[in-house]
Amino acid sequence: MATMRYQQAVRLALTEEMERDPTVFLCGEEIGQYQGTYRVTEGLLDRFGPMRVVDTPISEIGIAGMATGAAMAGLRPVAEFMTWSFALEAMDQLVNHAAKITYMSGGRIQCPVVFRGPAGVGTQLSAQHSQSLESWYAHTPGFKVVMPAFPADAKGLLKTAIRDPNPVVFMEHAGLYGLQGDVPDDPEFLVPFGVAAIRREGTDATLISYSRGVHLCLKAAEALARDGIECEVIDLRTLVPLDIETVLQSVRKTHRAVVVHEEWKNVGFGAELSARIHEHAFYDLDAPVERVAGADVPMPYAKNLERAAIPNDNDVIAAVKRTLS
Amino acid sequence: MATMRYQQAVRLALTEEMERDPTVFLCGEEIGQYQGTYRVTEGLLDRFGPMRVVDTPISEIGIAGMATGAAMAGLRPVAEFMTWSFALEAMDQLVNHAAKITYMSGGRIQCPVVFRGPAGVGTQLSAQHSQSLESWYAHTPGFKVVMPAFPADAKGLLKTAIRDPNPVVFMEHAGLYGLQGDVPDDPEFLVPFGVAAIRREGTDATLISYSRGVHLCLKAAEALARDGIECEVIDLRTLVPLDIETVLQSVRKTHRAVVVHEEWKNVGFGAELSARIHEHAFYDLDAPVERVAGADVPMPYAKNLERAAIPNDNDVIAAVKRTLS
Amino acid sequence: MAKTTVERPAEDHIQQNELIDLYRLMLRIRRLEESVYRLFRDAKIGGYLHRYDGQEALVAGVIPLLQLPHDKVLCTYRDHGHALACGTPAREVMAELLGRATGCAGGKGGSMHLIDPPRGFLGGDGIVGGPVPIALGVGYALKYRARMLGGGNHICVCYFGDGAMNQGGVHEAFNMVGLYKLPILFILENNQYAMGTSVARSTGQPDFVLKAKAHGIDGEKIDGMNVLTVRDAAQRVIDRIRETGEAYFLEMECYRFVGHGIGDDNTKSWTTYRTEAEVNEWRKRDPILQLGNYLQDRGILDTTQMDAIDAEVRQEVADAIAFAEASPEPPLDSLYENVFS
Amino acid sequence: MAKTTVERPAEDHIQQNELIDLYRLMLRIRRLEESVYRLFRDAKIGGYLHRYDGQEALVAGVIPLLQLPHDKVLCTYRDHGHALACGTPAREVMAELLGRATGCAGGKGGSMHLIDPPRGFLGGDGIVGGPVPIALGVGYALKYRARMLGGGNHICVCYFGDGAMNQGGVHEAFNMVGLYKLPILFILENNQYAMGTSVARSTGQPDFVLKAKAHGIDGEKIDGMNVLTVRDAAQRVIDRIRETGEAYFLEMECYRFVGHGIGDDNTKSWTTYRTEAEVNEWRKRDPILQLGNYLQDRGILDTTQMDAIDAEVRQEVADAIAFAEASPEPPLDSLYENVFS
Ligand SMILES: Cc1ncc(C[n+]2csc(CCOP(=O)(O)OP(=O)(O)O)c2C)c(N)n1
Ligand SMILES: Cc1ncc(C[n+]2csc(CCOP(=O)(O)OP(=O)(O)O)c2C)c(N)n1
Ligand SMILES: [Mg+2]
Ligand SMILES: [Mg+2]
Repeated sequence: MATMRYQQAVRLALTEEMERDPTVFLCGEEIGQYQGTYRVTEGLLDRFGPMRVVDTPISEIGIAGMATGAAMAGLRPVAEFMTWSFALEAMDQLVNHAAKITYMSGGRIQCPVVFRGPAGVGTQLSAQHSQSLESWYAHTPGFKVVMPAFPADAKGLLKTAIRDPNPVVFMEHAGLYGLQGDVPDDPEFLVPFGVAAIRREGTDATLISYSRGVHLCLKAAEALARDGIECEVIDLRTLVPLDIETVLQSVRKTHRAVVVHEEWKNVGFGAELSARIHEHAFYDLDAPVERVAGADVPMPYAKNLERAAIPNDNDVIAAVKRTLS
Repeated sequence: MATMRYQQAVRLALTEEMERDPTVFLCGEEIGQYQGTYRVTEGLLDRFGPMRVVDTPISEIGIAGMATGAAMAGLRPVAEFMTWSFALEAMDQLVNHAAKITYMSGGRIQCPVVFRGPAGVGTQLSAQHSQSLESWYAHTPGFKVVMPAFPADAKGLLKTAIRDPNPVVFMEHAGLYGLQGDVPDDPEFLVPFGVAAIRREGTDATLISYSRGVHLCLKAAEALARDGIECEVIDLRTLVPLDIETVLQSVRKTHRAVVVHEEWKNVGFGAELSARIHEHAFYDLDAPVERVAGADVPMPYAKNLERAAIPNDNDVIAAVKRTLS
Repeated sequence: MAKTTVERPAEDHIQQNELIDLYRLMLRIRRLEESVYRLFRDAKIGGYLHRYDGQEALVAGVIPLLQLPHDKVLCTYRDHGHALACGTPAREVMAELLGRATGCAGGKGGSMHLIDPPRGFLGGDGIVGGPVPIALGVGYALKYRARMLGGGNHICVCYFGDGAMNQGGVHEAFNMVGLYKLPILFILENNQYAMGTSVARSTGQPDFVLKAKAHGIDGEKIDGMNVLTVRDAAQRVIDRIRETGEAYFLEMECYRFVGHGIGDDNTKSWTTYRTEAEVNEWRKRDPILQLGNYLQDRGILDTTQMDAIDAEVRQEVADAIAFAEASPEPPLDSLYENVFS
Repeated sequence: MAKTTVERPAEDHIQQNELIDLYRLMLRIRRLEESVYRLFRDAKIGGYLHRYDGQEALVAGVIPLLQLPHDKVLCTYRDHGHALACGTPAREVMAELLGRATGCAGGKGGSMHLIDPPRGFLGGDGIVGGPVPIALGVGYALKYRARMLGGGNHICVCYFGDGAMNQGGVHEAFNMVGLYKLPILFILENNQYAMGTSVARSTGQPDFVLKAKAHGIDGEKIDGMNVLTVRDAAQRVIDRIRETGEAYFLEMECYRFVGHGIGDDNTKSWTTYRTEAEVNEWRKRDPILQLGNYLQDRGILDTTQMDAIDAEVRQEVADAIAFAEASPEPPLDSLYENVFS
């Protein structure tokens, strides 16, 4: 076990898997010579050389196609989007190619590719750079969608992603890169997909989130505990596959649920969670499922407006109280 | 009032608005000389000439940018995607440019552009050509999202779209192009956005849908009526803005709701509808909101599999019965 | 325009049996294509359907020269000929067109998504320009295998249409291929039209070879109606790509004899964009006709032998249809299979 | 590399006061840019922040020649200089950088999204290559107005970086502009690097003019460090575009003196991709220095006058900062405004 930052945990997963499997290679903008925009890939070019750490032009369609094609030809590419916002340019390659080739071929071909990079909001990057769109990817059959909240998961889930024979959308949160945590050294430490983690036990309400939203929930839960309200906090870790069972079990115990994410609310992943919880646990609920999510506006630049557009722990607290009232 | 096909109603709206406003022009693949892939724009090149009916290369990014830029410069472009699946290539121009420019500019600039074209499933076009992704557009702040189910609405909503000062995603259903219906001749016949239509009154359950899903609902409602079950059928017409009030009023009366769409279920628009109905009418509901939607798989080619992947009236009937049991 | 026999390149050492094989392959493609509209009208085939009639030389002159399955082939939705040339049995092609479990994609792909990885055929693609960024990745993987994993000097052949030259993704991929120097043969199937849009009406500058060169990929334009010209050029550039590891761009001028697809299957819709006279002019350069005349002129095949080949080929297509029709649909419970591996 | 004064093109009839205006505009941009890192470090500016130091000639030599607001300007996220050149007051630029209600985008856009439609400035764009397809549309609208609505011969000027040349959307738009023949001046701000990637490391073929020509857009490459060269070429090609209605591509060789953005603001991060010696070499060609020497050599300005201009400009920047800091944040209830018009 070592203490390291989330960003280092991502790097460790990449390093270990590249050591382990010579078919793994990386491609993306500024990942090599520049050492990575967020320094995630620092040192990897020196260590693995330019065939395995490929600096690309600013060509998101090209990057997505390069990774998808190489995966179809039997390698295990890990492509970085400098931020997930730029993946908008590659949507056709991602959705109409990577996600579908296995199905369209009747299973004749595998596509073991990982698309990764920072997502998330909160440093005044404004409208074009502040969106993660995990709901889009979760909507599209053929992608696994992974959004770790802690360093250990960042490592263990990324290793699982690289070994998975399917296209994986792996979204890091730029605002979590500096987060410290204990991370197992074991090179066989893998976190399975589709298994949510209960980050805090509680009896009065269930908070369900992923990525940075989990930290909001934990903060809110602590504050609520001081008022005697005990929240269970569930970290989904993977949106696809979704561990709905853990969620339902908890809701059947607490009878109240709040789903939390930073992304836009309208048709966001929270809508799916809300719909499913109601579908499967309607008669167990004492109140409708609450959603706490980003404001449905393109992200404004001004600090005060940005703050107002992003959910915070007080919003979570208020939502929990609504379910209790 | 004249009887015409849905596809002709779209053409009539284009023609009338082009007659009325010299800043309206069309661009897209094969819309001019070839007379339109689905003949929607037949005759318009002859009538309005090549400056106003612009045949483009197969360049979806270019088409989206052309329309967005022209709108920013004060024209009213109507861009056709040959099918909405190809808009995947233009996602950056659509989402990061068209949808956001008004907000990013603090309202200094308008972007009165319409993106239209056929969407929908059901003729064995297989995986890459069978998706509409309305949930993606509805998720993105800055788009209005319109999906007519009838010829009259196709006309009236498209005219409203062209006159709207904002980017409008206007999705026709290729499977409805042949549908006949009465369409007002009045060149000032406009159907407002954000006003759902009750297509059938009922007391026992509310069916909520849009586009071709409405026809499924009507068929199911007729069948159920024979069993004495009276369904109210709501045609949303526009997903953004959403007339949630009409939905809630109906649900408060019937106490049961089924949302229906052909698109993938997971994080589809039905999830948002379900979440909102539960949020606002939880205590009025006698059963959880049911969702009937497309199977969460890339669309298979084989006829039998495709049929199984698309919801039908029996699925709606079964869902209504579940809410009643 | 009026030459009706191929001119055989001087230095060509092709064997007579290879010539006959070329002829047979082109005829197999033609006869299969000729059968599909009827099957569509009988509602046995659905979706979109794009025929290769007139363009057969582009696959017959190239694919038999490859080292399949180590070399890889990618193409567009107009892919029936490519599958046959890669060795996918007509039965599996036809069963896929009919959406049967025995199809080369298990019935899930259909006409636009034929695929046969064990034979090196990585598939058709319904998105214009779509295969080109994929080819960049496949080419990268081949170079990677050669450099890092002890693989041989294998190449990727990627086909796409003149319309695809207007796709941004194609330019991104070309540039990256030029930058990384990858073993890819790009084949532009310039059949003069993208649906109803002629090349002149879709490009700001019609010299496609220049567009490739602008990204650092060398290339040339050749006559795609003459299978021996194609074969000769292909042999030369395939050798060069294997040797240098660098991509090459071959623009092949050709023509599709029928409409763009089943929605454009009669001369009425053609008249919006081309004349019957133009079609007839190009039909005189039919690659099968040209090679047939050549074989006859040289005494390699006589009419009886050619009729026998045609009978064989027609029999193969009939057998493929019978096989497909007798094959089961995919089981309903396979709907949710293959979403993930 | 070592010329430190501009060479004035022979046929140039520029007036002395215009020369002084050019100098002042470049200095205004430079002084404003020099002020922003401090404001970022003081947490008054957030997000990304890209300076134009060294590239001033590209806007000063072009934008004052335009007929704003009828002509239109589009550019990248490196847009502070473009806004100033279009006439947006420094106060409104600075207030936008600080996210204030008085900013040119009401505080909602920030550094990358300066915009000023009443002055013909249609804005910066945070997406590499993003403004080029938009320019296609703006250019189309200008031609449409001229042909259909009685508008004048106006043009669109679109700036973008060397890195953007690798974006597919740029190629799609170039081709359509070449096809439709639109009145657009494309200006490639070739500052040698896209973040940490040199041109040589990102392109399969480094002649950018050829890439434009491959789509039917004529062009040339010029020295972007000499504002009079820029001005001369711009005047010539702007006239030509107005006359012919056809697009033109100007590659302007230049250099950014500071890092790519605030995340790359010290020489330590530079060393991954460029040397201090290289930066210093280019700094000798500083466009402001070159024009200053020229003005002095010709006796148009003396040191005292130049100092006075500098003092004025510094005062303007200080005033802009004071204005911005005194301005209110956007009201919280404006969060949901402007999603729709
Ligand atoms: C991105 C995209 N846009 C539009 C289409 C619709 N479409 C299918 S084929 C085609 C024409 C392509 O022409 P070309 O590339 O010349 O190939 P050809 O059909 O002539 O073989 C079009 C527009 C598509 N499949 N993909
Ligand atoms: C599509 C896209 N990909 C990546 C980025 C991240 N990014 C911002 S600026 C930049 C470098 C652009 O270089 P260049 O075009 O040469 O312009 P310069 O910054 O040198 O002015 C990159 C990679 C982006 N903004 N958009
Ligand atoms: Mg073609
Ligand atoms: Mg640059």
